[in-house]
Amino acid sequence: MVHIDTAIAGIQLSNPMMLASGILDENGYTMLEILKKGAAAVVTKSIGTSERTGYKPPVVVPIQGGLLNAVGLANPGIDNFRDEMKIALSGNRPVFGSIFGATADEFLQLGLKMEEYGATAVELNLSCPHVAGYGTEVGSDPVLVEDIVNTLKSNLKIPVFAKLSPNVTDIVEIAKAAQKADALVLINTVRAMSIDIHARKAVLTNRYGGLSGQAIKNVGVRYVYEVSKETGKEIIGVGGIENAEDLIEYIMAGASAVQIGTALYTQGKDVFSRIAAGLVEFMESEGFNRISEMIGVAVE
Amino acid sequence: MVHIDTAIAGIQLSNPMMLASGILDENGYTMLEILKKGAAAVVTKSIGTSERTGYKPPVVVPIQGGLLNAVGLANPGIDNFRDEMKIALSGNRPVFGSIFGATADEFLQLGLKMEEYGATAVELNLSCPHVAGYGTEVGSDPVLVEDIVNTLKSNLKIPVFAKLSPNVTDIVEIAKAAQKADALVLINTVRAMSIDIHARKAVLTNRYGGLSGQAIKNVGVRYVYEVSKETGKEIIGVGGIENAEDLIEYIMAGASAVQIGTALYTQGKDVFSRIAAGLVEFMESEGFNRISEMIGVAVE
Amino acid sequence: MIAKIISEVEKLGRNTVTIRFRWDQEVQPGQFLMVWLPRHSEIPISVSHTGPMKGITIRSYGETSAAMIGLREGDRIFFRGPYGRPFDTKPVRKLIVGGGSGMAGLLPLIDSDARGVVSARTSSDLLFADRFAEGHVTVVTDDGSSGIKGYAIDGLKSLPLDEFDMMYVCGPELMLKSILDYIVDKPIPAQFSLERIMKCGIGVCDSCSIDGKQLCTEGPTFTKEELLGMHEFGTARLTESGKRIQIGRH
Amino acid sequence: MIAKIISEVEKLGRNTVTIRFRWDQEVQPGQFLMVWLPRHSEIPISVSHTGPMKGITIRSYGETSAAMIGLREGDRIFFRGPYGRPFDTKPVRKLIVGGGSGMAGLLPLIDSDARGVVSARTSSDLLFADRFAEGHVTVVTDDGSSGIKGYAIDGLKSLPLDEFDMMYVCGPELMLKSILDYIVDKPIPAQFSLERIMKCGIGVCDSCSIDGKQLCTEGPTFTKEELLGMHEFGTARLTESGKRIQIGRH
Ligand SMILES: Cc1cc2nc3c(=O)[nH]c(=O)nc-3n(C[C@H](O)[C@H](O)[C@H](O)COP(=O)(O)OP(=O)(O)OC[C@H]3O[C@@H](n4cnc5c(N)ncnc54)[C@H](O)[C@@H]3O)c2cc1C
Ligand SMILES: Cc1cc2nc3c(=O)[nH]c(=O)nc-3n(C[C@H](O)[C@H](O)[C@H](O)COP(=O)(O)OP(=O)(O)OC[C@H]3O[C@@H](n4cnc5c(N)ncnc54)[C@H](O)[C@@H]3O)c2cc1C
Ligand SMILES: Cc1cc2nc3c(=O)[nH]c(=O)nc-3n(C[C@H](O)[C@H](O)[C@H](O)COP(=O)(O)O)c2cc1C
Ligand SMILES: Cc1cc2nc3c(=O)[nH]c(=O)nc-3n(C[C@H](O)[C@H](O)[C@H](O)COP(=O)(O)O)c2cc1C
Ligand code: FES
Ligand code: FES
Repeated sequence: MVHIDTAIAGIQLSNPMMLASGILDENGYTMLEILKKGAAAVVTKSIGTSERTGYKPPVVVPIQGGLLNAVGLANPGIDNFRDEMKIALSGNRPVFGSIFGATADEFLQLGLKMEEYGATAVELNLSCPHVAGYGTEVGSDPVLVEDIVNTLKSNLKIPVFAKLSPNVTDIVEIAKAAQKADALVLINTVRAMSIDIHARKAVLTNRYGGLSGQAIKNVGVRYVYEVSKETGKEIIGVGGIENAEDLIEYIMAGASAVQIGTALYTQGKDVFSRIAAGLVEFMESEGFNRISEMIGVAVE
Repeated sequence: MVHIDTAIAGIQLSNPMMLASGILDENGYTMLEILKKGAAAVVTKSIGTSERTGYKPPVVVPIQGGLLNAVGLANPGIDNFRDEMKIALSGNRPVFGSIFGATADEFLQLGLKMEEYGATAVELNLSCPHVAGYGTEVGSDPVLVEDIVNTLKSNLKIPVFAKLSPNVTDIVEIAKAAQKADALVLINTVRAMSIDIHARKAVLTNRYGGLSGQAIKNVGVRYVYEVSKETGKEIIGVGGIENAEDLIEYIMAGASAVQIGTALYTQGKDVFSRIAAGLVEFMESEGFNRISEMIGVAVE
Repeated sequence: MIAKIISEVEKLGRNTVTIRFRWDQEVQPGQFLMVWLPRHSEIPISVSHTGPMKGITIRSYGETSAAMIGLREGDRIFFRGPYGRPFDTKPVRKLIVGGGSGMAGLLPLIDSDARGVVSARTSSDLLFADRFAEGHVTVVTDDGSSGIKGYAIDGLKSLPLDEFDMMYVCGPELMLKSILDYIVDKPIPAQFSLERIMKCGIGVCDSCSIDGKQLCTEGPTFTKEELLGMHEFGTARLTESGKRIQIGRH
Repeated sequence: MIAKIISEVEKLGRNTVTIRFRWDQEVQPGQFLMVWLPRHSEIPISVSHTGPMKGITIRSYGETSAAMIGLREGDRIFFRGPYGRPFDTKPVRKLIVGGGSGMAGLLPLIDSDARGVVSARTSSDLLFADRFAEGHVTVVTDDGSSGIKGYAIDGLKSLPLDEFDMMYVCGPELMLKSILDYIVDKPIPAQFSLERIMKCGIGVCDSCSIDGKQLCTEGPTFTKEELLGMHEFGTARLTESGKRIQIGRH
């Protein structure tokens, strides 16, 4: 008998799939719907301390092999997010509150609110622009990452996930800086851009954006593998998962669970149930009984 | 009347396309064939100081949206490469000698040989593993990059191109370190990996590899745009170019010429003539007369 | 993005234009495009002309739509799509109810038999009332400057609803709500086309959602039955930042 | 990678096996697979059985092929492909000339009318000579342990070449070269299947190239006319590192 439930940071998940942050998770009712469609958990859109409308559209551009986005951290502000959390939590499944900020203090303020709202865990989005460094992200500064993670770990009761950016020279260094986190989430989007050759202009209003979807799957698998091998930490894999094979690749690279974003666009909302069916079929034919037997088997 | 010739570092090119390093450029006769098929120039495979057989196959894996490779710097050694250069140069078109090393001194030795063999320019492959730093590349250390580029520039008469890696936190910093180079080549492959879920094992013998092809096109465009905007340097764009639209996107992002690699696999050798035809058609319908009118028009 | 040369711009009153361009793509009534005006923004606009010579009808509301109505013949129009679930157009005897610019998306449904109720705030905002066969349209304005003084619903009340196979409705959400309330216990089937903030058009950003459904992919058309089960219909929506607000009269 | 369960392993002499597996993919005679043995390497192997129950015939030469011949029924085989330009199989009266393991790729061409010349270093290395109809095969060995003592070309000399529509040749490059030289001014058309180092199998690594053509994509089969124009045929090739060397007798 095949069991596809798994656990991350001690949190039980009925299957290894959760909704990735930023996709269909701004409205509480949408998160509820995604849970009904078979996600074991949802991660909210990244929420900051104050309300932001974000960039003007185009903020999302479909391209070959995925999506480019630069939403500009649009969010209602943490104070306005209480209702959405309440609605999402009525689904009686884990809801992870994603938060972003520029300092450890901002992250702490947000984390405490998420805890108060009932979030099952917080996920730290370390990919917002780093005020100090030009063109880089909070998540590329190991000292800042360590400060943020440690501050949250010493002040929150709920688990803390650190979501790392792939846009760094050495991800292992950053992963080690985040070692107190209960789990690492790998990866956020890859820096990219699209130019419209007829308009002779970048399509995204912000010009630069983040690449997600199939195009980054093998990049994500690589980071999960490397970080798993070098740190042994619990990992949530994310990036370009569209089918059961992709999910299994992440699990075998060392992920205990995964997140799914862009596939909601390419595959529709049934992606969760379709992947679950494919996963069961694979495990049956390959003789795996539990997800835990597959985690990291390819790592050597 | 539309003209598709262009120039890079003062070298005239009959069209903006050259063959990228590492694809069909180990045997002089193959380089000749690629020139016949319409490439304006070829870049050789990266050559080091001594003969290396590289990793055992699998060294190349076809994946969705491109290729993964970890050839392991297989090369005959610079001394055995003289014949291939001679054969390639008999095509009477520019041949750029790509070289790799771990120190400025190794690069210099190789650059001098390439100059002696008649290379039109040398291209510095800065993506080989960095002995000092774990998991990083020569090209992620700005001090080393500056040393290598400056050493070659002061000792060679032929132009020097620096090919940068996208696997860094801040490419502008590296581009500035390479500012004495006559042109920058952007980008090399993106770190990635593929796991075979039935074999439960990484497919590449080296496990980690470099992602090329369509999947990285928008990543390459982004780096070309950013580096062009921030440094104003001459740039050769490379990464995922498969059709005229892709090429134009790179040109509008600031590239003066481009390289094509993986498209030889996805599109075949006629890719050069097909892109040239598409380029002419686009320029005619959009009212561009010369490539120079398109370079960087999207940068703002 | 798809880029097309504008072949014609037709002015329809003070602040509304129809932009025509050749595009050989099948588009169904009810579908929309994400239209990009470089240096401004990208906004959802219904396809008002679905033949090979496509058309979109834009009313100036704010920054981007105002700039768009300034486009001229020979300019380029950039867009992606078509997106969205189209209307079911099989029903034969159609009753078409449009408020304000909502008529743009209903235009392709008008045939010689169709009966219409066209409403707007004021006479000069009325759209496409002239496209119905003579005597087939009821005009309603908030200020009474043309036709009946009142809301769309007031135009509807005098009509024999059981003579139609389908009612198609598009306009401000509160108008849709009042009509849904009115027909809830009447036998007439109905399809409603909704409008909410749309940032992506492809079902990822969640800005257009209603009760977990995305207007851009699962709508913007919904049947009477689908809307009846929705808590957020006519009551709440998210702003551009994602803040939950009550829906007020537009 | 494609993964299939091995349904049968047939031993063919001391150091050669045929591995059978079910694979519902059309494969043409002359095409090959890149066969991966995890923890060893990936090597090109011709498809020797092209029906739904596919087969590959492997002779142990070195590290990887030696390990592969140890595979057992129920084990998995990993590969990608099929790759390469197949033989043109339309010609009716076939003359098939194979040296050593080169016979593996020629096996699918053998029909009841086919005439064959099968050569090998020694008797125990002869492959598939028994698959021709009785009296249709000429056997040649370097050491004379079976059939004619000599090289493939010696088996050919006694045959009436003008009675065949096509000659198909596979074996060491110097054997191919000697046959090409022999038939250059004879009217018989011929197709040759070549072997060189192959690292990628898909036309990117340049390790298999001959005169600018890639064996893996534009070959491995070439016609007599194509080979006649090639400088590197029978004279030079690149090693695994890319170093140019002269071709010696295998
Ligand atoms: C599926 C769909 C089809 C549409 N079809 C048409 C059409 O055919 N013709 C047409 O003229 N308009 C149409 N619209 C409405 C059009 O998209 C908006 O008028 C436009 O986005 C306003 O942008 P702006 O920059 O001009 O105004 P802004 O300056 O952005 O806004 C002006 C005012 O309108 C509000 N607003 C903006 N967008 C929306 C929205 N989507 N829903 C509700 N309120 C909004 C703003 O909050 C503000 O109060 C459609 C909308 C949708 C969702
Ligand atoms: C298109 C093609 C089809 C083939 N089909 C078959 C087949 O059906 N059955 C079969 O048994 N073999 C076939 N071969 C040959 C087979 O690929 C090699 O024997 C194998 O790669 C040797 O690998 P290894 O690790 O066992 O030996 P290694 O230890 O790598 O090498 C053993 C010796 O063979 C040489 N060698 C290795 N590969 C090649 C090569 N491709 N060409 C020339 N010399 C080489 C080495 O330099 C060394 O001297 C084919 C080769 C090609 C190119
Ligand atoms: C439209 C969009 C918005 C996103 N917003 C966020 C966000 O707010 N916070 C965050 O941590 N990641 C965000 N991401 C990144 C995703 O959570 C995920 O890391 C990435 O998309 C890779 O996964 P995928 O390929 O399955 O989409 C966003 C991605 C997309 C496509
Ligand atoms: C099989 C393979 C081998 C490569 N070898 C080299 C190399 O030796 N030196 C180098 O600078 N780049 C090498 N590259 C990178 C390419 O030159 C190029 O930067 C990259 O593939 C992106 O371009 P593409 O998408 O057009 O292939 C190699 C790429 C491939 C696919
Ligand atoms: S507009 Fe983004 S989900 Fe509908
Ligand atoms: S094997 Fe790589 S090009 Fe043929």
